[in-house]
Amino acid sequence: MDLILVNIIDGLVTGLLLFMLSAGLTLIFSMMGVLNFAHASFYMLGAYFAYQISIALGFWMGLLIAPLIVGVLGAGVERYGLRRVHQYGHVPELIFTFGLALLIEELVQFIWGKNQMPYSVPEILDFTAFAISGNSIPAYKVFMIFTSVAIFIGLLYVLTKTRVGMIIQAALSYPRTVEALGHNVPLIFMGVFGVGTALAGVAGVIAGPVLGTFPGMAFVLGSIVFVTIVIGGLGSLWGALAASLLIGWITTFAKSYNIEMESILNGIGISTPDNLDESIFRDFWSITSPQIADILPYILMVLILIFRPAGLFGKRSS
Amino acid sequence: MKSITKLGAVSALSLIIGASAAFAENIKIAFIDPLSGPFASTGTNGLHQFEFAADYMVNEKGGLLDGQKMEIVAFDNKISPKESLIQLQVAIDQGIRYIAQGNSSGVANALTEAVDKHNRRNPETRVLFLNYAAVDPALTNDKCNFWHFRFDANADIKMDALTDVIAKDESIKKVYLIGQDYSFGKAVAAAANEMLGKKRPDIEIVGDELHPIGKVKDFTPYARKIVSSGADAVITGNWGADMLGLGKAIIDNGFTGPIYTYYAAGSGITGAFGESGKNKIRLISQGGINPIATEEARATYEAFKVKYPDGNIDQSRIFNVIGMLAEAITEAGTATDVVAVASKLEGMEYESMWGGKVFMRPQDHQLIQDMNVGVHTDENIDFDYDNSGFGVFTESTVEMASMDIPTTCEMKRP
Amino acid sequence: MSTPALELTGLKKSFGKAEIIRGINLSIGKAERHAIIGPNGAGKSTLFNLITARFAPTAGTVKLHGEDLAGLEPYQINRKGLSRSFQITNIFPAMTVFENVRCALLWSQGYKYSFWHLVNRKHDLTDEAEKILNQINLLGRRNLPAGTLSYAEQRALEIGITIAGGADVIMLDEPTAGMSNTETDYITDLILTVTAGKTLIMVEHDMSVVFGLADRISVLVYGEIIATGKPEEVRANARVQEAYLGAALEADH
Amino acid sequence: MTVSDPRIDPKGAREDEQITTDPSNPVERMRSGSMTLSLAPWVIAAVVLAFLPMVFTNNSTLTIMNQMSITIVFALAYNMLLGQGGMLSFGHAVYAGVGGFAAMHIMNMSDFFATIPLVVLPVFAGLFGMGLAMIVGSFSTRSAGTVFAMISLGVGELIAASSVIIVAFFGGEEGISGNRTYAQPFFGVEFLQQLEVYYLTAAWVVIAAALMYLWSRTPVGRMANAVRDNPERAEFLGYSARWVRFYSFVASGFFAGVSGGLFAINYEILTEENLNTASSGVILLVTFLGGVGYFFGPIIGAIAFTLLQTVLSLSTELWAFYAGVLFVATVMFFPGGLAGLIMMHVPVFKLGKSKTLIKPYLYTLLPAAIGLLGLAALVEMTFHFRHAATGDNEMTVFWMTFDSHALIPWLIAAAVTAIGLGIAKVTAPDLREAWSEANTAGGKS
Repeated sequence: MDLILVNIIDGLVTGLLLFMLSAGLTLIFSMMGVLNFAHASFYMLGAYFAYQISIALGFWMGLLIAPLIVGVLGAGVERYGLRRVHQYGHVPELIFTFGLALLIEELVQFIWGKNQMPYSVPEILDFTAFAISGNSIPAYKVFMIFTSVAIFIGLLYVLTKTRVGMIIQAALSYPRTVEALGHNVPLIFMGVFGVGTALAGVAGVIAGPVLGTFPGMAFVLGSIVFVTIVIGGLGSLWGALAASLLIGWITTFAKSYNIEMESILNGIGISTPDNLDESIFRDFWSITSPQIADILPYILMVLILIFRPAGLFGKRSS
Repeated sequence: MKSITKLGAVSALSLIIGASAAFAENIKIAFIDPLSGPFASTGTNGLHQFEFAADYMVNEKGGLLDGQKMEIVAFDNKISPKESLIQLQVAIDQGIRYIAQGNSSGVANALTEAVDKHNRRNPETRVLFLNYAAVDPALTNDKCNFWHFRFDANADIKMDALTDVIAKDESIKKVYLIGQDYSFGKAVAAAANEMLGKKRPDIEIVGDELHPIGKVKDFTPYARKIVSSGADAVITGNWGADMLGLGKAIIDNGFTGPIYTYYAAGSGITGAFGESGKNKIRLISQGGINPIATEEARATYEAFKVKYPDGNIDQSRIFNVIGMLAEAITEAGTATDVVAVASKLEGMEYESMWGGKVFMRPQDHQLIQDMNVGVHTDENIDFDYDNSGFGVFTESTVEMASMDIPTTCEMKRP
Repeated sequence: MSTPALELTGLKKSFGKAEIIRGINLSIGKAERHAIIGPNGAGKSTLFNLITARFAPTAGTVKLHGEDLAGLEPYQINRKGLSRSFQITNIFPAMTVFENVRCALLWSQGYKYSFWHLVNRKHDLTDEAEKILNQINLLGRRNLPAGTLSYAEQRALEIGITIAGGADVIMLDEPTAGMSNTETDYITDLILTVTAGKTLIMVEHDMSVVFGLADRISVLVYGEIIATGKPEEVRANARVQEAYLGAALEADH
Repeated sequence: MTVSDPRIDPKGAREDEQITTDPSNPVERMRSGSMTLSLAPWVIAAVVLAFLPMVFTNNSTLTIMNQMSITIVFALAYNMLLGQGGMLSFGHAVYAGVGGFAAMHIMNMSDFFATIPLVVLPVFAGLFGMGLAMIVGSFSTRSAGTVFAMISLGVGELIAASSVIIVAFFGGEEGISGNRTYAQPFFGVEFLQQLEVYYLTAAWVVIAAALMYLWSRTPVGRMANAVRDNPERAEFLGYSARWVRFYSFVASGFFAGVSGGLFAINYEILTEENLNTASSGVILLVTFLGGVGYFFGPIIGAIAFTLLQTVLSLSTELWAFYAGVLFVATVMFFPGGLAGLIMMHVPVFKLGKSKTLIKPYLYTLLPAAIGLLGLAALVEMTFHFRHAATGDNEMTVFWMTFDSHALIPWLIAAAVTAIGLGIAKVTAPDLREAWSEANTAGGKS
């Protein structure tokens, strides 16, 4: 029972982190109709910049400055890259972001080398906040939860309560009309892209010390962010939140409990074959939930796409 | 159009390949390992150690035979079996007769089969495969062949030594096994189960699980289970980012016991663990670095540090590869007749500067050597890793580990 | 009386709460030229889309040659001999004019999903496509990408694609929309020639086209047909005068 | 708003890059007009392939050419989806991989394998790739666009992940290996030597490419283009867009499987890397680099990329960096890919004005190339300066060896870069002018 509580907290941390990435990605998507494959690369850049800044100015300055740099870079990518490719259509746009992701990974290796960076939790947060039957919850995790919730509330406030937010929401759905009303839509696009990537940057800054700052960190997270927003429904912020938390908890619980395929199959009335060792399905029978925890989101996505192509909260199918 | 492009491309290709095939007097070793991509750091560090060892142990002492120099030719296999096979072919075409590789048993497996086939199909250009780090036991058991020599202890031998050490520690009652879900991870788990069962039947295996390799973002849930299981010790064969992620998560979430590992040192990992891993991370390896085994080794390491201030000698067996190969070539009196060289290599007894005698067992071409279990610490460290002040200090040694471990190898000699 | 080419019974369509088509009963005989007119927003295009299964009806049935079309996909309806054009030009802009027509021929010529015929070797296809190109006067544009044609030419091509499949019921959605007078005359003549002997159902705003072409006219206002009959009858109908002309005036000003 | 819909926006795309191999456009009509002319490229390709081994006798060149051939077949199969069908797949490696694994298992069924000649093995591999494509295609081809792309990503990840779990079929991390020489000898040839394998692969690449080309000329192949451009219109012409996509997908799966079978013959081992998302990504890069708008685009892409991967990586560790730059530059500036670049010149040739371009090209592209090489040298030097061993100051760039810690080489490289790119910048307007001159004078381009 205690472990369940611990798992809920861990899953929440994972889910919220994922949400910081998927929120930006889904904003960018609903605006430009482009799945930005390089989104996780901006997350990685956030971590590396923050590491570099933290050496000189400490963790907190890194948290402040690194996302700004990432956001400016993101805006630059929109202005000088995507906007140019946009005229060729959606597929080249998507492929552009795909190539960009590869290039950023190579650039990071070029600058920082291939080893993991010793980027770590600031000392002020390096203690155990509380423990539940021997399992300690580090203070940094509590900090992560609060930061991501704060960012979500801030984002929601800006989008729904401010004039800028109204214009953005309108521009998402009716770019031509908004343009006709005298707003600079390309500027809004650039801004939203910048903010979206900056959000990814924040995620990188706070995840870097826990999940490691290394050149493969974008790749590990990259496709799962897509899976999240597809499950949630493309373009839906609430969907992104729900899917992020769902994935966070599913993967956490699947890893925490050894559920065996054999017991599931037996449970639904299929009995174990006698000569399992010789059966060609032997590997299938012996699958356990931790083994497949991280591919569960993909299974979920494929099922959702088959039966409800619009995703959990989505309004349109594509 | 297509044909013309292809023609142009291929002429450029043969130019590049041909240009590097011009010299033949050096004894060349093809180093086929990842030099780009996610595993590049391990590969590059290995390459540096090979290059340094060849220069320091052979070339600066006047070379081999009639003054021939030993040259390491680097090939980037991007840790892909397919690329490795292409690069193997390129290396053979350049007249190279010695292939060194270590990262990934999958690649080693592809290479050893390809070398075997090549040597059977092309007796005039036979090559030897010097495996310095791939530890899948099968390579010197079911899949052994005459051309393959392994200079690292295989996973079973390491586990044998590791469990010898654990068996002596009475405070360990519960052990948790966790590893990557692939052949090597499974081999580690199987060996641990079997050997602990034999040596310490009272130890309870409280967890035995595999996680997807290279896919886990956050190891926290695994760490929770380990802590909750009440384990006194953890054994893992993880490497790379999976090692670091798992180790950090276990420590951060309140585990205090020893974590026995295969690969938690060097390549940034020691640096990244730093203070948090002190006295917790244990490592099974060969070669005495702290305390340094011999004065010769100290001089070697210091010379290495001058050349690579950021580098580590974390695979001291590479020096054994160069030393033993040099000796075999000298004894055989030829570098081109690889069968003669191989015959000298098998059964060779060699005095390693990293401590102890090593023996290339002729039955399976597995090098038998002393195994050390060390602890991650910053005390009494002569040579640290990653310039972090932390290194691995040897706590116990198993001499000539698994000298008589059985092998299923049926060696076919030409 | 023989089975009508197209028969609509109690057809209804709602989007959310808004009922756009409110129960339409209409029967169109074989080889009849039938025009549907009505003010903007009366639901003419929606009606077209209901008939061709672009939308699913909320209630009612559509029968083609006496056969219920419920549950069929657009391509299945097409195979039964009903072909349509679109209000907004809907061609394959990247393909050549010739390819556009040839693609439209493939199914009806029996090639289906064949991967054992080479289209270039099939002279029946080439000849038939060129015959249609000749009919729509685009033979000279044969090898240009369709997207580079002028607007009127693209409309002509669209008609060509629509008739190419040999369907006997042709539905044209505002074929002359946005055209100059000369262009309109040209397209009207074209429609007359290519649909000879076939059932034609068209939505049209231009009254001169309607009265020049149609055998019968239906007037659709707010999702209901208020009158159906010969042009002169409809013209004389008081309700039409009132409802249609009134609404049309509103829409125009 | 249509989301990442793979059909090419008719207004946005340039005319020259969206016309697929089209029999009725003037260039190709000329060819298809007479039998001999349309056969010519194939005959030339076959003859060249037959004679290449006499020019390049060493095994490694043969190995690399085999690798090219495998990639060519795979990239062409991929382009049946992306270029001709407008379906963007992120997991196409699984069809090649599963075909290859099946071929490997057949190789290991010694009794059966001994009764078939090795040359037909790729057919079996193709059938398995096709079978998998039929299963997956039955639900993934319902729509194109994002839904298709994401299903392909999901299925790709699933199969790649199961390759280490389902050991019985995929052999885990070590993969499955076999021995091609156990097949029934084919007219006495046992395929012991690389040269024999080369001829087998070369024959297959010509056959597969020809079949795929012919496919694009069949009714279902033509309708694939139609569905890509305008699925709705195609539906109102009697074709189910879904079934057209399904047929393309299945055919693509077959040829991908063939490439997997060729892989199995060449390397005699199949591993997880044949299935993973990285391989799927690479084939996307290869195809796009070559150009999706033309049938021969993927062929050029496969050749260029294999050279980058195998040959450039012998010369520099940074090859992936250069590949990334090349790729992004291609998407940004030449979305038609290398093939588009080549086909841009067709109108000029037809106008007989190609000569007027030689000089401006020389004046702009040559300095630009030199400048870019200078830039590459600077990149290499920076890399060496940062990451090489202390004391190891000597480095070699473009066959010149020098001290990377001395000032002079830096100055020279910087000067070469600045001057080269500077001249190119100055002469670029002339080139632009010459280009439009060469294109417009004859009227329509």
